[in-house]
Amino acid sequence: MQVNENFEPVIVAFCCNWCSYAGADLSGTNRLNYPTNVKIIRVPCSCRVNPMFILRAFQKGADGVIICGCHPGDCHYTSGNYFTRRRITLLYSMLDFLGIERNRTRLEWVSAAEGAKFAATMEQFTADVKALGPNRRLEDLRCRKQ
Amino acid sequence: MQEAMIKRAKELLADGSVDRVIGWKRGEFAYDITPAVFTSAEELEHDFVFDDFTAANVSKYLVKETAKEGKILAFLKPCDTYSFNQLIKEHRIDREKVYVVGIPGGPKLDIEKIKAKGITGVLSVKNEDYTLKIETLYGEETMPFSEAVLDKCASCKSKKHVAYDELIGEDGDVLESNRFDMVEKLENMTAQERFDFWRGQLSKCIRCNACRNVCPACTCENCVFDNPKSGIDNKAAADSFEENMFHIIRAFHVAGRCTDCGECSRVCPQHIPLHLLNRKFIKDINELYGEYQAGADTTSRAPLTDYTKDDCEPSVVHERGVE
Amino acid sequence: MQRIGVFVCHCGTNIAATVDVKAVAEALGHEPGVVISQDYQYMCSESGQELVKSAIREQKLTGVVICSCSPRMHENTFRKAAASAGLNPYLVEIANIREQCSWIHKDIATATDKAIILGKAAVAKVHLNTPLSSMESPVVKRALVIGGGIAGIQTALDIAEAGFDVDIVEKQPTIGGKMAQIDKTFPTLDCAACILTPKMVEASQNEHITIHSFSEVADVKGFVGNFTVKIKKKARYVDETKCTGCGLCTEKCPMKKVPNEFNMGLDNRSAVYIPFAQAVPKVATIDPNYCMMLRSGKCGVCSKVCSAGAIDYKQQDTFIEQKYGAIVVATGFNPINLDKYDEFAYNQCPDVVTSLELERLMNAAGPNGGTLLRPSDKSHPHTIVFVQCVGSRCDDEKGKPYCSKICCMYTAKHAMLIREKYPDTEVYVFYIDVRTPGKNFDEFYRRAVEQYNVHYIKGMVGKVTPKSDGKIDVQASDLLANEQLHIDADMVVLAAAIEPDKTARPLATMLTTQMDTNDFFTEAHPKLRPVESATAGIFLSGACQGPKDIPETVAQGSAAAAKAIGLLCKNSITCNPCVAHSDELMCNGCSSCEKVCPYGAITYIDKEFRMPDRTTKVRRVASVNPAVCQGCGACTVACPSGAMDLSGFSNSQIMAEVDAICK
Amino acid sequence: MNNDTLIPKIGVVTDIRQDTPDVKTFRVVAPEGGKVFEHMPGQCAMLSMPGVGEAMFSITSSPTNKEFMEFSIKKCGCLTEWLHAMEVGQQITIRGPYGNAFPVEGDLKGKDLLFIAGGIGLAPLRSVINYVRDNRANYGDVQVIYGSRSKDDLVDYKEIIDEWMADPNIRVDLTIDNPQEGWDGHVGFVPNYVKELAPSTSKTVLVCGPPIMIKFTLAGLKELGFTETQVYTTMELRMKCGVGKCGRCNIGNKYVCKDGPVFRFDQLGELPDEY
Amino acid sequence: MLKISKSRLGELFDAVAAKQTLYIPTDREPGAAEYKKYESGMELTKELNTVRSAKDFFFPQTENLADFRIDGKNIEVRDIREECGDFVVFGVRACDARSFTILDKVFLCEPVDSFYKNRRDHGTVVTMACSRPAETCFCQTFGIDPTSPEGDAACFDDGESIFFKANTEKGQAFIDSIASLLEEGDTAKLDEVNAKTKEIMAKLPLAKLSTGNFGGDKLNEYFNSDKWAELSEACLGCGTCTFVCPTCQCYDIRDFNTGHGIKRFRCWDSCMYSDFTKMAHGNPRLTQLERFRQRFMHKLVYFPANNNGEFGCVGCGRCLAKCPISMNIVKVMKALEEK
Repeated sequence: MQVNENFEPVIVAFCCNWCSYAGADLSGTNRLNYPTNVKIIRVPCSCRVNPMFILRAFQKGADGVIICGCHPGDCHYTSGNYFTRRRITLLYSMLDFLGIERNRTRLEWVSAAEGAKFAATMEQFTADVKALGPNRRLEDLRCRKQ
Repeated sequence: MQEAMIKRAKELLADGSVDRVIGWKRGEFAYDITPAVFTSAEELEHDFVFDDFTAANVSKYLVKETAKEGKILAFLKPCDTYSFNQLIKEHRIDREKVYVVGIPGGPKLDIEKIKAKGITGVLSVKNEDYTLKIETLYGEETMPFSEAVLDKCASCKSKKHVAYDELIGEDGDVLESNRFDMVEKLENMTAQERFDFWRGQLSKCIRCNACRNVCPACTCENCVFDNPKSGIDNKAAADSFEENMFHIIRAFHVAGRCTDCGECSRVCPQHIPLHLLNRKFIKDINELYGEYQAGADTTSRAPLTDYTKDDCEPSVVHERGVE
Repeated sequence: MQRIGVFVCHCGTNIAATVDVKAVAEALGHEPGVVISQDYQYMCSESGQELVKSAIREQKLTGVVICSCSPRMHENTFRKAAASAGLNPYLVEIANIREQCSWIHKDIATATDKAIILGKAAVAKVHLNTPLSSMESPVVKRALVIGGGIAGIQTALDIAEAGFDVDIVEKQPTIGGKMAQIDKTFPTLDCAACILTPKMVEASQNEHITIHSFSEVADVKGFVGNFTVKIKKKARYVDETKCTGCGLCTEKCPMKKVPNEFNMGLDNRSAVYIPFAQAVPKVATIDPNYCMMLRSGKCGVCSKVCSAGAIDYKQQDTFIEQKYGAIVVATGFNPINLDKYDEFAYNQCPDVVTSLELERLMNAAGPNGGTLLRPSDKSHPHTIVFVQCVGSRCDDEKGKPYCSKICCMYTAKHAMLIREKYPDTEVYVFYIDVRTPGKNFDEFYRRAVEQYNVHYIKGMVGKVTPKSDGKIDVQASDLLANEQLHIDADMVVLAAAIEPDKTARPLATMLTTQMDTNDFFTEAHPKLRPVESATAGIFLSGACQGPKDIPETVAQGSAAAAKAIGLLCKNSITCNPCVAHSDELMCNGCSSCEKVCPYGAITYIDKEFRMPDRTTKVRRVASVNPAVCQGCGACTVACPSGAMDLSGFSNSQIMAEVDAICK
Repeated sequence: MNNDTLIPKIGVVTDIRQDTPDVKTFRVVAPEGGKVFEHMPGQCAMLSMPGVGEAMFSITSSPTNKEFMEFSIKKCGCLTEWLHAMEVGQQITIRGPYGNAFPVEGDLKGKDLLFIAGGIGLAPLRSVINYVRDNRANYGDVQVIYGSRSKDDLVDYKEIIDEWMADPNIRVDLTIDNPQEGWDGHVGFVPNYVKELAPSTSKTVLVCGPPIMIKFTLAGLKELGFTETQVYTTMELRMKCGVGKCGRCNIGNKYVCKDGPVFRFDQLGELPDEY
Repeated sequence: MLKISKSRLGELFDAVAAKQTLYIPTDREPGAAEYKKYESGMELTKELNTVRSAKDFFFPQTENLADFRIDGKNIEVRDIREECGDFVVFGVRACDARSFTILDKVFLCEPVDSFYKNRRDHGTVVTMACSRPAETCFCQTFGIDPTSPEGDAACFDDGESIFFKANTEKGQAFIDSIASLLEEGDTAKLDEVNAKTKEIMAKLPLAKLSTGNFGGDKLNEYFNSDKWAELSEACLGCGTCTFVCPTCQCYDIRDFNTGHGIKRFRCWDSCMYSDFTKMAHGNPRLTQLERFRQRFMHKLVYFPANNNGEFGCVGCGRCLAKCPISMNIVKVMKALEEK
């Protein structure tokens, strides 16, 4: 696939309040740069992320969606991210089954201490999505910017 | 079988064990059978039918029926008993108000498959030793029974009744079915091929909601797609909503709860193989979290409300097979 | 129409250096509903807050968006400011344009664009914010401690010390637990009974402590601050209030062939018994499985000899119900059953014993009065082999995957005590590793090796075979010498793994607390909340949470007490208002949400609904207890109908943010 | 291409009046000033805020008002909540007029008129009352019986007191459901009050209010000797198009949006009971 | 009559498609045909009819009515209507052709629906006579002759050739535009085919079905019939029947927020849906019984009452074939008549 240098993907990142959002803050505190394409939505726990939100983001024109939560076993709510893992695995598998590019979706465990990992993950993910080009398979044409 | 069922239903009505019977009612033609509730011996005698076309799963009607007074006799095929169990598990059916008579399952016939052979003007369909003798306006036609079998029956998962109060006929076994073959075939395609396949199929959707309304797992008081408060309500087949939201979310909502009864595909006026979406979830669940058959019992924990600490990471999706 | 105020913070140059804050304020001023959009040097400063407050008052704002640092930093600051200006604090949203924007980006144009989008998302969200108020839930000033071992006793004493009533429920006839069975304690070698029994007495005499011995928890309802617990008092056929503990009945009881569980079955007791001399309560208990009167109606000796008239053969199990504000679980541990360890001949040879059995054999109150004799022939053992890690650190089905933690130290203690008392006895210890982290632990172990010449051999015992001459052949490998050994032993002591008490699992279900796969209770956070369970108001004390030695157990018991006291001190609890709630009109009662709730906050009620046609219909619907819910949101996704939603992070709010970002 | 009725026009809200705790009256004019369109009393318009919703409201101002249209709207759903929250100067979309009107230039002409309204039911009748007042010579006696739950729930109370009650040519009888401090008028339900007042059966009646009130009022009127052909009412059902095409507001073969909303009771009687 | 050999039909289609958009029914999969925009090489289906009706061409499932832009308190309405390009729908059956007459009565009566009219003005309907009616056909109940379909122009197939006949000026213009490809032909064989079709028509299982007991005057007779409960009992409340029906025209108007404006669109709605008449404060059709009754009363009573006795059904048989529970207008008619 040809990489369009000018293509700036819209990337939605859902981050759990206790680990990943704090991890994102830490990467800020440490001045670790990652692309501006990433916009974070704070949720209490990764298990709050309804598959509906992910599809909605794609419908409205997002090019990539990443979900970040506490590492398994470290969930603030003890078990939330275990449910997330199953739900999101199945959803991503379904999207793959429907022929949606795999690199548009991702789930990462980022702890509050992993500012560097957060930045690196976002860097990589943005690059992956950029390489894929704009999301055409899940977008709603009505929402495309004229 | 039909006679035995009518006889038993009449007995149970007569001795007051049940007040109503849910089964199937004869139609205008050989195949247009309607699920119906019978309250008298006369109605049963006159209209009750159980034949190669009584494919409809009546389990979901029990949600409505058991909310009423009195007890109802339900004739359930093996596949229907799975739906029944799942509904019991989700507290949608009052078990006390149903008397379940297990009856043999299919394979049932699909009139659309007969018509797809170019056989039109069907007046009657007779099964003679697994050859269908079809009387039409344009003369008699024959075709092998096996070629007219409903898709859902062709990949039957079980002949075993998982819930019943009594059985008419023998109980069967859980089958080694080939039901995941098509899913596997799709999995082995490239992402572009899969996309093209599904875009082709799902874009046929006219959002009649038949799949949802017939689905025994879809018993929400108010479906998210009808509820303006849900934020994803959408009534019409508008742009790519069906392809990108409706069918995916619906499949996700029934994931781990879908018993694979196949009604969604059976009723789809556009012949979209919707069951493949559900089967994909079932296959994934089986492979990733251990074999699970929704509706096989009424107590086990559904895979999406359960977890183990050693569950695989979603990266398995990204790593497997071709893209 | 919403009246939203947007306040963009420069944070000195922290934000303003890479984000054009004026442009952000300008852009957000055009968003629907925004009536005022300002920027300021330091929003969090006194004067910055005043800016927000006066705007709330003057502009009659219905929502506030602060574009500033992370909400983890100042969300509370701005919520308080809003509240003081008369705006519900939950109508404030923060757009994080420092940590997640200005600090990570260098290009002013793109960083400004991003800040605007983050601001738009916050504006979109705040449109849908609803005023939330924290619910207050009263706290019952009484605690329940489940388990009367050293952990439970310590917890109860500490709570009582703080002036709160506390009940101990102990399933055995006496409190004391495992520690009461232990002879000496490591690393100080002081007598366990000498330090435990005063605490037991203290507990029994404390006016704030009620001991329900020979009792079990039958049912738990309610939630933090307001649990209702049903306690089953098992029939002991002796009126506790009358029995003086004189022990005459136990002497006179003709049925004397009952395996004595206190001595690990190494000797016998009578059918009516007091477990040990210092038992608390010191009250007799009749064992209905052996009592001839209860079994066949023939005997009645105890009744005749009891001058207090305390014997009551007709006694029944009774139930009492009590309300508690806090519950501490202290159900402790047991050694695992060694029936499956045929290689160690535990079931075949009486001289192969567990460490706890050895404690009793060496205890002055034990079967041999403190003289170490072989159970088989009461002879003095000259060679004793200790086998470590029996069932601990095991990958197979028989054992446990974890380290039982206490075995290394108590084995060193046993070896040392034996060598001290019987210098002619050779002691071998087969170990995989010797683990001695703890104050004075390694010194203790080294004393065993260096001072007492205990033979520590790194290696596995392969097989233990009783021989016809009464000796026991211990076949082992010495990993360091790389050779196979055979030792003719007189006794073999197995350091059996410990496991949580069997009653813990059903209890966890009643308490809706989490357990790990080994049935140890899971703490709310492994590092930061080690004595709380994830379920609010339930605390963990002692080995029920994981293997622990006595000092750790006591420490944790006190810590759990401190947490419980902290809760009981409050008259009411302020609940986090960002909790789940179920729309009963939409809920279909399918139970999916309940299954994923880690806190047991969701119950089902049958609710009557008025239908539009004026009939009524009873439906099962989910009901969230806001005092228990912690607001994770797992239920909201499990719910297919969308009936379950989370205040503060509602479906519509999150989707509004998504929409704003993707716009 | 011709204008299509489904494509709305813009209306500017120039005044908002809080009538009762849950009723506000909105004044709407065209962006260039003046009314967006002309109408007859009883007709309705579709108001909408794009993205929020669209719904049918009766035009409460009289056609004789040449400057603006008014809508009295009760808060009861998504759109109405939005409308209640808006501020003066807000634009909304408007299309219409829809439906038939009270036959002010037909059967009602020259007749003695009795208006009976309950709560927000005054909104459609207010248009007729003011039309009649402005064309007073064309009609006989005019009497208004209006009731509400409480004094605070009387819509357009100020206009009723200041204008109608001050008008010697019409009679106004007010009632509220329950006694209330500061109310020395009649207390009781509208249907009972109607019976009490026993108006002359020579009058033609226009009634509007909650269904239950209409039902009992009609029964009361019949007791008094009125016939169904003398009584008009106006209906409300879910509507989408406003022009009898979208298929949801029918009662039998009549579409409320097109054949209604004004019906005479004898006409309604011929329709199935599905409203 | 003018005709063209069936082997040259492709040429004819190419010629039509060169001038305007042409839609023909073609096979989507075995047993399921749909109208598709003609591309060279595409073949006419052998199926009797398409799964979806031809109403889509004039009344599509969704269409944009207007766009709005909102800026602060101001709203801008954008009329996005455009003059529709000319198009031809070829191969419409007699039943569907009649459905346009019915839809016209709804959409072309005052106030005229300009969206519908625009397409109607620019569309030419070329019908195709039937020769192999199915058991589900009952168009004759509604006085439709499938061997002589309405439409702007009608085609007839005698097995070898397709004959053309103009019914309207637009139809004549269509035939004129392809005149160079047509030749005069003998209709003897066609008459035979038609006679045979009529024989079959008489033998159809539903041939006896009559509308005699229905009409605008039957409101009270049927509205309160106790049959409705039984008939509607199994109804799933889906919209299959309404969506495949060529005459159902209920619609909904909704707004969609695209993130940079509001699109107001019209979409098909179904009176079978539970929220069809739901209001903030109640629903006049509370249960499926009322909704089910509405659909059939509308077709059999209300519509004829308002349209000089014309019924709201054309007997195409789609609902018979597609209803998931096989409940349909035929069963309803028969049950109501039983009394």
